[in-house]
Amino acid sequence: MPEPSKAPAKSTDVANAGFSHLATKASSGQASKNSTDFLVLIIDVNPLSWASNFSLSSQASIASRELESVLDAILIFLNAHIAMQHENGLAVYAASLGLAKLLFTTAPFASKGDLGGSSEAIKSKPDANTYQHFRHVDNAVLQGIRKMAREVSEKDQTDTASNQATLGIVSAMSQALCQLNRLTMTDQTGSEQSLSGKTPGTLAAKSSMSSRILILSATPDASTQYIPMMNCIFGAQKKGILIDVCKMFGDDTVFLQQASHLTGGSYFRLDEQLGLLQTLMSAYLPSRSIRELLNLPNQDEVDFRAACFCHRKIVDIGYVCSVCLSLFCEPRPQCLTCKSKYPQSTLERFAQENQNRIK
Amino acid sequence: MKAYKGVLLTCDPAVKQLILSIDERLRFIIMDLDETHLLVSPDKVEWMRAELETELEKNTYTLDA
Amino acid sequence: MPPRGADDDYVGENEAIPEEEEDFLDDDDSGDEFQNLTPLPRLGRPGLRAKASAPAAQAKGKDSTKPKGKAKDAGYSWEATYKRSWDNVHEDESGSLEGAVRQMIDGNKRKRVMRDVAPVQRGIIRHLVLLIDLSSSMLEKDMRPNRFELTLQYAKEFVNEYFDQNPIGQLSIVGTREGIAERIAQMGGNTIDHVSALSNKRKLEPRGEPSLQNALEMARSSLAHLPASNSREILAIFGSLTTCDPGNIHDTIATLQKDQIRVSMVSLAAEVKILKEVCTKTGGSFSVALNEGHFRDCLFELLPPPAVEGPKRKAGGQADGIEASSVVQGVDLLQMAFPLRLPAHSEPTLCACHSKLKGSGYLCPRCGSKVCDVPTDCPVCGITIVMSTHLARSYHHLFPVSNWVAVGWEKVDEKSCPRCFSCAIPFPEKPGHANAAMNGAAAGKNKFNGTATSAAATSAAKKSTGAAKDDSGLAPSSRYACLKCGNHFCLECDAFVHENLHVCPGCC
Amino acid sequence: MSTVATPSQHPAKSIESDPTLSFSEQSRAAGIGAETINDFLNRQPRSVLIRLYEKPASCLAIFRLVPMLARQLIMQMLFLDGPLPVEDVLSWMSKEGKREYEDCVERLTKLSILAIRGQGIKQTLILNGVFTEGMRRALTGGGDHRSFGVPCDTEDKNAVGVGFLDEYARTKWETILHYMVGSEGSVVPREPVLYLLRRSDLMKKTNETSGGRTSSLGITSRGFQFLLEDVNTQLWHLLLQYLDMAEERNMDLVEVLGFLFMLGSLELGRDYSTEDLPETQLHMLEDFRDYGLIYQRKASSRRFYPTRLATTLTSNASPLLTTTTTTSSSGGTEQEEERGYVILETNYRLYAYTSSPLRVAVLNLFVSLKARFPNLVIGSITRESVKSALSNGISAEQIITYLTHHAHPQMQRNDPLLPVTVSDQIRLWEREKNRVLQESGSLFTEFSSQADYQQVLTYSQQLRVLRWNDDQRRMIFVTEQGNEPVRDFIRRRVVQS
Repeated sequence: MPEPSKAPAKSTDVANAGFSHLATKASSGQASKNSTDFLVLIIDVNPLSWASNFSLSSQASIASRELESVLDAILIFLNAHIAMQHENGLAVYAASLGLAKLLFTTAPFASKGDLGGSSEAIKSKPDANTYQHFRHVDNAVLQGIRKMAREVSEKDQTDTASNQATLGIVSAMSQALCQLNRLTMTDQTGSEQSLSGKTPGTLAAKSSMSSRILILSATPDASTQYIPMMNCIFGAQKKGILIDVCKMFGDDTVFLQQASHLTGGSYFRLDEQLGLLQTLMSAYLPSRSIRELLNLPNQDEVDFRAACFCHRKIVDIGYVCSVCLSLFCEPRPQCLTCKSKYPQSTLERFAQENQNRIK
Repeated sequence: MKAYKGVLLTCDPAVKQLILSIDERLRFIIMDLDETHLLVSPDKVEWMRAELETELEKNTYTLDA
Repeated sequence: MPPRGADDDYVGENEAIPEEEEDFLDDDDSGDEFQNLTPLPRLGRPGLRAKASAPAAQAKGKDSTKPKGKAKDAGYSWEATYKRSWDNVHEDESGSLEGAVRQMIDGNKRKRVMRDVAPVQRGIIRHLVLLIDLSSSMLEKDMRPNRFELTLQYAKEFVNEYFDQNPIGQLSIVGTREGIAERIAQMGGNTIDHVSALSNKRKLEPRGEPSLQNALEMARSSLAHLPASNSREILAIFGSLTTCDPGNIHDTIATLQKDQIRVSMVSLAAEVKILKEVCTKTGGSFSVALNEGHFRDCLFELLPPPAVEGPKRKAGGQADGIEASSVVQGVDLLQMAFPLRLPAHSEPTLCACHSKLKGSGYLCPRCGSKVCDVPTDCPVCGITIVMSTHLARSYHHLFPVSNWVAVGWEKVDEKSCPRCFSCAIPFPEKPGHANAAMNGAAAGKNKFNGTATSAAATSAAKKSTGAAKDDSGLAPSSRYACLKCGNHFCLECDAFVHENLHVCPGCC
Repeated sequence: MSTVATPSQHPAKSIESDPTLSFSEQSRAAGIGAETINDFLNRQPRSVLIRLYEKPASCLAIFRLVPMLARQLIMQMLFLDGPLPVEDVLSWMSKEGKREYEDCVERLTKLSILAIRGQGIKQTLILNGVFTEGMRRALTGGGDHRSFGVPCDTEDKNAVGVGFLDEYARTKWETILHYMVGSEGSVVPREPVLYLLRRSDLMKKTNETSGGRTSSLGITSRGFQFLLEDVNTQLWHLLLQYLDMAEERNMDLVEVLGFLFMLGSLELGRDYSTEDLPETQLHMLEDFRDYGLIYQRKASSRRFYPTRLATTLTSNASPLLTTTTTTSSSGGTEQEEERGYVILETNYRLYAYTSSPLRVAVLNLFVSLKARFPNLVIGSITRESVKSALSNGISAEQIITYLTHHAHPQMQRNDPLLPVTVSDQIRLWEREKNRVLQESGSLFTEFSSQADYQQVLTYSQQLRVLRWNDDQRRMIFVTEQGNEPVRDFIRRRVVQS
């Protein structure tokens, strides 16, 4: 028999007896609060923009020292992310000119074989003064980035064409999304869902994994990447993945601003290099579970006006090709993207309207 | 002004009726307080519980039995 | 039509599998032809264009007759011979069914992926009238719970998906009962309005006879004035076998044809001559729903924006007064406005669309009037107001990711990457090397990769039985390669990239 | 939800474990996890804590024990050089955040990690210097604190793999559990383990000697509850007892805790050297071998391997042994089982896909088993079986939690997970058992006036000893503790008047 002192506590318990669905809901809410957080970090290591940013210092050694100090901050941030929760997952990509590479991932399925030299790191003796998880990450990221820098510089010498290559940031994003997709699939209980056809939606809602992508950006937008970038953003939006953006230097990128806005992430532009670590720690460390408790830096105004494809001008009223939806700032006889020719009559009408307005 | 030492039983009205019927066999109730409360003598509580248990058991039916 | 039993759809679904497989192979063939072409058809060269659109039209035509053909092959589901569905499942050497089941699942996945990626021009700016039969025949219970309830449910899902896939499209809903047509929802781009209109069951109570002609006329009236660059469609869900028309329906068909309105229909009862004729003459598709699942499929097939048939369409006599020219019809330059978004905490003002006092909203850049929601046409100056993201959302229809090809073992060598390019999952070892690797560490890490290992097992089994070519489109090596960038991907990523992401991670 | 009050043998602690702070990521609905490592740390004196923070590994482990928001707060301040104005922090919190913030600050101050300086608006937060240093070290690496375990420099001739360690940890741990349920042929653990079991009131001496068994320990009702917990909670329960005992044995608490936290930071499958360990920790090493936390080939061996039980100690992963086996690549069936093995149907029938005798024994506590197959046990939940469980001191909530935790993946698709009929019925059965509540005390009647009655009533209400009263008949029932004071009160009043 229970001792009498229990009586008051008991009463709610008894009252709940008939409402177990309520009880389970409450407990599941509790569980989701402690859900694991998977962070994908995409570092922009485009040598051109790094070099140009530090061109004032004019010496290559200073630029590379800057890069090292930024890397130090990033590594501390990564360690802090792992420290936050034992179960936190992490993947790091580096995006350089024309390519993007996975440097490190904790995803259980991924083959660690040839990831940025981490295999050597694992073999090496651990050191009693460092937490092993941290060491693995740090080694993999550092070596990966060095290796990549070497490759890029070698390639630079062999062919100058690579200078025209665009940044592999979209490639990194799409790879990251693929990996997150795979991760949420293995998270759920396997294959039944595809048999029954319509369950994936409900299952996805239940999955306790919350994932986000953090982009450390240094390079301005490349207009050719607009469409793939937007597709990535919508893919992330559909999967409920946040995209955080930290602009380390350079001008604001409209695409990434839209990315963070549309996925509910935060966009922040760093004013001075020294603040990087503190910014990362305060704005980008909080996992999604505690973000609702915080006021994170937010953009008041996101520019949703589109930039035209012909002059990259921001337009209020634009002209859109009905075939490929390319946007132009002025009427033109032929589409730049799909080469469709437009009816003369339309062009005349627009010309007339413009004249009227000028009058 | 009077004070009684005893055990306060809190139960539902149905069980109270059962307890009252047990009481008829062997007095242990000091005072009938209200619909859901009884004051009983402390030394008989365990015995009463056992009796009540058998009484309740008579009214339960299980498939496996 | 007698009510169908629960086991019917069981048979029906199994029925569908081989049929569709055949179909996608066809699609695949036509896709091959396209691969020689530039990603987008060059409209300036009519010859090429015609060649390109012809197979597309053919494929389309096949599509439209497919359900009918299917119905003929299978007869009615109660006439079909009992399918021994378990015959398809074979045990592997160890007596486990896992491999066989896994392959069926993967096969389905792959099939979903292998959509038509032929880069055809699509009418992105869609205007569609959803026409719902509200006659008493909709109360039949041959579909559970009854035709009416099911239709409303699917229609709601359809509306949601429609706006998701066609963010700058517009939709209106028309119903027909007691010999007249009534408008259920105005032409507009707001999902909530449409769904709430469809949720009001009491107002939609089915009764009396339908009138096809009245309904089509009403639908036509809301489409006819639209500019030529917009695609105009009617999608009808028809349950009745009869129609009660005031005039000659063939006249209506002729006007529909003239206005280039495409009519598609899903019949819930049977194939009716006149219904089919409306569809074929206007270039739409006609299908008869076999069961609940098939009904949904028929409906949802019409979600992606339709291909525009270039040469057939001729401009002229349009409401806009655009003169005919040598340019291919449907191609046009449109003026669009990108509004300024007002944050929720700004000063409340009256909106132009509902005259309500509200803080948030969008300002038309041309006339400065305020509207509640975009995309819409400005109520004051008539310009189309969209967000740049609305346009961007449609881009994947226009620039689809090309299908990836299954990679056979013979193409795998030391140089090919041992893991999936995008998700880094290791691929199974080449059978020759497998034995050596099994003893090593690889055995452990392959455990995580259930898909790949079992797929490898089944493919190995297949090899031993001598089936050289895998007809399901599955790669024996579990690798799928993008022809453009040459990277190898796994099946999961294949499905994800083509269904959700629409970006090849290797190509960008 | 908790049905069992804080363990009565620790009156001092029960005061400490303020419900708002009990922040129990590990403690389940049931009462076993009532005291967590957090509560234990909370009541440590500042000097102990500060010494603990000298080791980065301890900093990291304790960091992971505080609430998420507190962790964020620490991280935010870690690399700031000056104090942080409270105002700034508050402006950065949302409305809900502010409420949690109070709790976090309170907890952090209790742990001496954070201090509040100043008054009013000018309040600032400042991190403890030792902790800051330790935490920064942990994140940046380097130094020579050697708190993350000293690896062996020499190759181990008898090196063991992860699979072996998992297996070893499991058998060791299950031996203890088997012994508790009294399975046939279970091995008796070593005396220190038995002592701990006795001390923690999980087992107690029984007078009758059962069968031919030498031991005379019997499981208690707390022991039954213990069995239903997941491994992580069980482990911590015993370790906390161990910590308590360490105080008595005059072991240095800082070294004991430090060692525990170090274990949590080690890498699985690697050998570490015992050479630099102080006396206390060597002693612990020996004790921990018995629980399967650590593997040593020989007692005299100069190296040790932490098992997964040890390396996941400081993680909050809810089902610990789950991680033990899912991420390992050994034994496919085991893996499957770990994801849940119980299927419960609405007709109260239960299918358990398990071959582990321990699991069967645990299920047997509240299920009447009908049939056993090599990998399957069939039984049903009956009134009788639940009643016997209840009389063993297991609560309905514990049964339901256990079933939820171990539900087969096939069940995951159900919402709610367990059939409502069954879970409600189990609760109803428990309720049935508690149809009569009793409380001894005294009944006061026949008050001379309404004013007298009213005063006594208010007085007893203030003392919170009132259990029942009747205004009409002027009767008051107070609890046993309330008896004396109320009696005195009445007497004083009589004297006064």
